[in-house]
Amino acid sequence: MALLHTVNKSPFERNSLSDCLRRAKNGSAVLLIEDGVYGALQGTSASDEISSRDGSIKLYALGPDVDARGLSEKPLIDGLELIDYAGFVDLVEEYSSVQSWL
Amino acid sequence: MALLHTVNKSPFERNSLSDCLRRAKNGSAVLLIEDGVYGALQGTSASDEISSRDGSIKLYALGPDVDARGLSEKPLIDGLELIDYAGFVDLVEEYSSVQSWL
Amino acid sequence: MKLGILVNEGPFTHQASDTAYQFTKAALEKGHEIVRVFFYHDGVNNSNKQADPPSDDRNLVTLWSELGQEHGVELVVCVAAAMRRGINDDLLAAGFKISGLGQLVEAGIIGDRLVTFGD
Amino acid sequence: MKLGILVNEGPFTHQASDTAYQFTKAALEKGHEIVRVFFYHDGVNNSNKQADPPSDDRNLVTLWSELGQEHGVELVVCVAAAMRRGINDDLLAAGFKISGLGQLVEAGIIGDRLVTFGD
Amino acid sequence: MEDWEEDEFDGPVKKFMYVNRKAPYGTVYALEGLEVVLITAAFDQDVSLVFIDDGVFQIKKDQETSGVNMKNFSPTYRALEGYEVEKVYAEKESLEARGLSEEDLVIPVEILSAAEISELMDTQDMIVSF
Amino acid sequence: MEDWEEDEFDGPVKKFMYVNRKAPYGTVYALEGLEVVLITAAFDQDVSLVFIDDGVFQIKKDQETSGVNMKNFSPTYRALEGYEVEKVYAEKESLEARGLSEEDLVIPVEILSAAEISELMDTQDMIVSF
Repeated sequence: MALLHTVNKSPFERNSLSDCLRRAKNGSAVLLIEDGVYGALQGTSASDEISSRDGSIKLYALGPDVDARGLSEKPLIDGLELIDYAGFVDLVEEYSSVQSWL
Repeated sequence: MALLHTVNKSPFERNSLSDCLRRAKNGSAVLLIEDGVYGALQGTSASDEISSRDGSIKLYALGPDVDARGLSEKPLIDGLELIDYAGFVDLVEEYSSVQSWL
Repeated sequence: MKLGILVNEGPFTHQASDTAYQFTKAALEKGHEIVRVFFYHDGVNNSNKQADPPSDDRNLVTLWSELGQEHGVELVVCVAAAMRRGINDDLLAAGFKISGLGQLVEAGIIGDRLVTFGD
Repeated sequence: MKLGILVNEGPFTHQASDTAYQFTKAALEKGHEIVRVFFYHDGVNNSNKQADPPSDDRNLVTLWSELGQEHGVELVVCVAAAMRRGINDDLLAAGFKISGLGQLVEAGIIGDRLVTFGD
Repeated sequence: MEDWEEDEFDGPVKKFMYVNRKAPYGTVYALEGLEVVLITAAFDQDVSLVFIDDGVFQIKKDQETSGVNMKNFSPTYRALEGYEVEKVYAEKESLEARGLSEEDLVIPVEILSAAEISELMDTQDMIVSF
Repeated sequence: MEDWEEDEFDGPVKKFMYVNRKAPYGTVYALEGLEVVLITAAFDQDVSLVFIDDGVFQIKKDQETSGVNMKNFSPTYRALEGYEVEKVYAEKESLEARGLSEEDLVIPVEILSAAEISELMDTQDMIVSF
């Protein structure tokens, strides 16, 4: 029983990534989608908070959203894995339930 | 030439109040409307930032929005003035231009 | 003072249209001139005459429509934003009209202030 | 796996409907069953057949409509949310139907997972 | 509310958790979310309702909406009991950050810590967040 | 774009500032906001375009949108020059907080400090924020 959390907003605009990280238990997964993928960038004012959970939770970002925003060449935080929509479906199957931090 | 800034989002959800306060010059006015009125509460995790500008900028909140959210009996930050829609119109006239921090 | 009003969100989902309506009404009551209310982005949905909220809730489409007709306020819906969202002349409530983005710019040029309401 | 999908925003303004569509398509391609796609809040605007975006942009209403018809996926628009926003049977694109909120709950009961897309 | 026949449905019972994270009136999510909660209860499901983040403002007492010309729907939360929705929680940390305490609320709720709410979330079949 | 006759309009020239604060693709504001900028320029107004906060992401280079099936509109920013929109600024602090520098951008812009942008804002007739 572990949850998949999705975050779809930029951590520079909203607090939903922080709100999620504060509640996500060890062993759960956080998937960054849409504008949430800005949270995957390394070396920003937001990256320390998410990096600090590396190892205790699994971090994913949706590749098509990373590409759309021109971030494919930028360094992403360590331990984060890029997936596509099919990988998103697999994560939904793998975890017991999904919480969307809208 | 001084601006009227409006903020319509909760400071606990979004960063627009911070974004506004960082740019609002001394002598300008900040009007909290809609969910922005939560920024008017005293004694919250967000109130220090806005309180620190008291005196250098003029702070207003839209009374009807304060009442709708059940905040009329709660202590609001010092120096903040409650206005109605007619007062909002007066502020628009008084300042040279309006920037909405959407 | 001559005011232009920009409404960027539809009715019900965000308070933007409510606030814009109350502001516009207050400005008219104070004797100011409303150059134009321009509906952009999802704001175009404020013109959909089929909106039928529960009877104990406000109907923003009707409120705008009446304000426009009673005070002769121009209510302009952006054509490009409206096409994207499936709003056309058949759906338009009384008092609204569809026109180009130039109408927003013109309101800014003619008006003394432009006030934006959005999400 | 049996999946319920909840779409809470309309087309174009937020990416929610795009992501929900791509997710649903990927799930179908993997052989999963989509119990139902339920459109709530501004999500009801995804069913407006009059949506006419520029020709070089995607048309989400058409995309959902085709997905629904080709794969027999139920596309249900919440009646209460739709009435508020002026969406009725006259505006409904092929493959969509209007029904009650109970259809969302039922999708949650029947499905193995419920995935929400919104703002 | 809508038409449905309670006795039409005879399926399994699942654990549904509704996570309310948004303030009322600024957006419609709180109001339309509440409608989903009431319908779910009518399906005899195991419903939990959680108020976290700005969602705790939904149950702030003294809401007076005549000035904004919107419907005050906060009394509807009192109807939850009649629908046998009894698992209603608010998060301690969210209340404190917003300067609120139990006396500020329009309905009695159980106050849980963030850690306790995370535990509860983990045991749900379906989580829907408004 | 839309139909209008440039020479129909013969009014005063005002200072319009468009403040872009939102990331592209997650919402439509960046795209529809750009359409307003182009129309304003066609009215021969004094247009300034400012990218602050997440708005700086609008002009990130290398946008590749085929995977999300959306239209990549970032090349349109290059058309600004053709419309004689020459006052294009990005905020230093916003870029730095997001790990971006001038080399990351799809168009040349003038980098200003937050204080300088505040000064500029103060001198405008009309400010529209998307």
